[in-house]
Amino acid sequence: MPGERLDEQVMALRAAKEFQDGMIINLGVGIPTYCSNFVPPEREVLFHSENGVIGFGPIIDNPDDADDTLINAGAQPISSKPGMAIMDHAESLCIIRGGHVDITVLGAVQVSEKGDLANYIIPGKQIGSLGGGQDLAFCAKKVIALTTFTTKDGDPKIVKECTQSLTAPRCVHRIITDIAVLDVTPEGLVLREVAPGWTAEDVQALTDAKIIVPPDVEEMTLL
Amino acid sequence: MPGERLDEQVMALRAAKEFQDGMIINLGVGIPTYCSNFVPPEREVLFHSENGVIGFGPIIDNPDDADDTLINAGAQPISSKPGMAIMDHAESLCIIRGGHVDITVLGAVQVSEKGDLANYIIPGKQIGSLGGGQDLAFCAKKVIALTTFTTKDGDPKIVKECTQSLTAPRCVHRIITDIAVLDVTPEGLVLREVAPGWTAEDVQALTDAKIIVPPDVEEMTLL
Amino acid sequence: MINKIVGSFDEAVADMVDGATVMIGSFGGPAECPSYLIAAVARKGVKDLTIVGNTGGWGPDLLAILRERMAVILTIPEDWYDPGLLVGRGQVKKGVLCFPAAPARVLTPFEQGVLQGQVELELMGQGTLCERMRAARGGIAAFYTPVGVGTVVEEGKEVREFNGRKYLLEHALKGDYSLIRAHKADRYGNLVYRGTARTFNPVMAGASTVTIAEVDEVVELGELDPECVVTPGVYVQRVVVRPKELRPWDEAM
Amino acid sequence: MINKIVGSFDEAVADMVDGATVMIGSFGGPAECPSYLIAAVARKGVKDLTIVGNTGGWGPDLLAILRERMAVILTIPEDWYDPGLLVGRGQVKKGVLCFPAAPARVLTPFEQGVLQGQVELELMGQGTLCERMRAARGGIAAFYTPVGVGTVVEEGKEVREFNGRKYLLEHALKGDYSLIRAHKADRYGNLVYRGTARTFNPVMAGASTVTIAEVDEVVELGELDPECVVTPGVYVQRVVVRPKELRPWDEAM
Repeated sequence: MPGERLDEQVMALRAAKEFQDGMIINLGVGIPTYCSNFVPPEREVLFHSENGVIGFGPIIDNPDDADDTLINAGAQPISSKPGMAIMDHAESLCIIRGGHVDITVLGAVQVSEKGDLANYIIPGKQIGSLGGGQDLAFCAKKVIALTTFTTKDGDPKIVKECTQSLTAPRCVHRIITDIAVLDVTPEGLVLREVAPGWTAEDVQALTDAKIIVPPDVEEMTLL
Repeated sequence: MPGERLDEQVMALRAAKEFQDGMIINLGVGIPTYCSNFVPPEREVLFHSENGVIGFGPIIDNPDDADDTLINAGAQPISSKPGMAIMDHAESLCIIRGGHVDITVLGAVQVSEKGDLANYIIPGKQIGSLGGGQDLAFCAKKVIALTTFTTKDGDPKIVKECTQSLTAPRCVHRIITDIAVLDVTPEGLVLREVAPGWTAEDVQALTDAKIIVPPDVEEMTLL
Repeated sequence: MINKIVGSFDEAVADMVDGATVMIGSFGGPAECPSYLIAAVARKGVKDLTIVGNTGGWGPDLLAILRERMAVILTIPEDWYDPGLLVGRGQVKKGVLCFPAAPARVLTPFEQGVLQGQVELELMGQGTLCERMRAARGGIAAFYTPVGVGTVVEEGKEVREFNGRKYLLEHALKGDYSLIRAHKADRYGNLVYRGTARTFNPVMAGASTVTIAEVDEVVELGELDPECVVTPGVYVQRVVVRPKELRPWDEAM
Repeated sequence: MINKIVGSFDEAVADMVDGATVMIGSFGGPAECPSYLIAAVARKGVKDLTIVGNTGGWGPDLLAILRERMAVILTIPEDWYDPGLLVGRGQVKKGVLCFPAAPARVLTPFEQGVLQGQVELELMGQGTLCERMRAARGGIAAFYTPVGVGTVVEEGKEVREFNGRKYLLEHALKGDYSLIRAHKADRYGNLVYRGTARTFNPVMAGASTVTIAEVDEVVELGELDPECVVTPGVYVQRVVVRPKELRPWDEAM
């Protein structure tokens, strides 16, 4: 039997290890939001939010400290930070579309082995919301999908072909999940890391996508 | 024998009478620059300069009062004024290209009876400078060509067809000169005003362009 | 004399007619939303509007629920009237939006309208929407963006390759009215915003025939730092000051 | 830690190679011109440059004359080194410019270069140049502008009609380096400008692979008002501070 699945906070912690010093990072709503709590202390990264702010501080969770004129793209109140800059939405999207965002971490409904991403329609709904996520998926230098490997019902989210409407085709570079880290490569989906107690076979058993297993698969290190 | 030709200051004064309360005005280099000195006192207009300033005050002619961080598109030092706003060059040109400039007053090398404007190459030169003038000629709501009717050598500047390379075809709405005011209409060049002492025949004699003379031609009023 | 200050919200939208295209500068929170202008449009009762903006709004009922649920992390003011007010009252026939669907299983008035076949949706991402509005402000007819190729957004659009990458042709989007929210204005219509309440508001300014700004305060000419003016007054036709005290949406004002 | 401050002008341009496309944020006066960066490029001696900007510059000889003639209306500083310095030294093979010709019968170094067949000119208006650079910064491949149809600017370009008006297709213009001038910077590369010295400078920021800002002053993080930052640091790779005392262009620094 495989090991436990990582919880959302630990998944975010693993994703945050991708952030290198000086990078511009944009976090999607949901689990990706937590990544901002886990930036390695020796690294200085700038968070960008598509509603027009870059270099802001932590999310504020006490309504008495919140100011509704400083929110992130998920409409959560955020704090000011030295070096922060405000801009209008068009300029903010130039930062995204122009390829100036180093990493975006996005949630996913499905990711295909080709790197197709479906995440703009909530399953069961008929109408979706693209927001700024489509621009990020198409144009960030590196797109990380951060998602559980399967749905709560056990259906695979990492799939051979997406059945849901696409946010962007062939855009995902790396998939970080609660059981494994995989890269989308020209050869296909390559397993890079497994969660403690998980094997490549355990991971493959949960998806119809073909997973390439190189000899150097590592155990996910979380500290 | 016709009357005297108006001098440059009086030409500018006549052009400035076009400015209505609340208008956004952009003045080209040369004679048009003088228009800012003759805005009717009961009217409030905002001058725009393509290098990125709107609502500035008079040109400064004492170098001790000048600040090289506040200049107009002709690189002349200008003064600050309450309500002034600074912007970058791209936004400044959005104001022009987007049709937000009510009147531009431009100098001319030649204007044809169709309203073609040639003014970006100095006669005798082989290379011209478009600057922001081409955007203005194409996109201002009203383009006024402000020019002497003939060159110093007596050659017509208001012509049937431009022989010089065009800044913009069919862009000029009104031509204000040292002897007459003319409108470019779908029917052709219509005489509106003549300088004191000048007749329609005197004006027609100085150009090969066909001038339509309606019954209500007025004498230019300058006060 | 130039004076763009208008005495009331009702006066500011008095010339709006049925079928108008109305850009609404709300992103997703109350601070950036032109609530009192939206309320005035609701009172005026114009119909068949096309609304343009990030969201189709929550509407009063969902906002009431949200206000209660979010109280532990965010205080939502009582006078937040969002585009959902107009949608819920049947004034909207179409939305050009980025975020029409609630990020939860609840249905917004706009989603309900689409599902019932009463409202049409034109969906696009924020980058494309912003750029289409800026194009209208800046006299650009159309542009090629890489975003949306191979997705639902591509439908009916020209695809063209530049330097080996595919792009979609997107057209300028001009409105009849832009209803925007700003912090301070002067009588020329120069505007400054506060923090992320800037968002879509300056992008919509100048993208419509008439831009109306709902502001916290009007200041004397010269009080706004010329270096820090975000929207030059040339893009703004009317300015209305928000009431100091909270006012219900259906009260004339 | 993010720190974009570079110790010298020579270091800032040390990786520039022959054939580079260099955007230069000068408009026509000294205050908006990245004089010491231009001087450093002159010292480095790289050749076959394509320069992009408003003017091709006056060059030292004409500037000396201009300084004398203009003295009654404007004081021109001794350390104004403009793109003409590079053109005059034979470092430039092409200019993408709006104002290559002097507004008088005198010939600039750039005009001389063109007439002698040594320098190529791509002429366009300021709106098109700005928009092409902004397109590069913002990931737009190309756009349709009404400006230039039926003129010399149209040559070789696609003409297309939208709503009964003709437009030209213009492409994004990306540089290898943007040399810009700003007033203050912090270590993130956030920039503010002064007055009309803003002009082309923020338009070029982010439009090249490497943007280098020549600034009057570096301030501590947090000293720049976030509402008034014009260029966010994301668009800036290097920042160099201008010397307090005037320095000749050919002195290493």
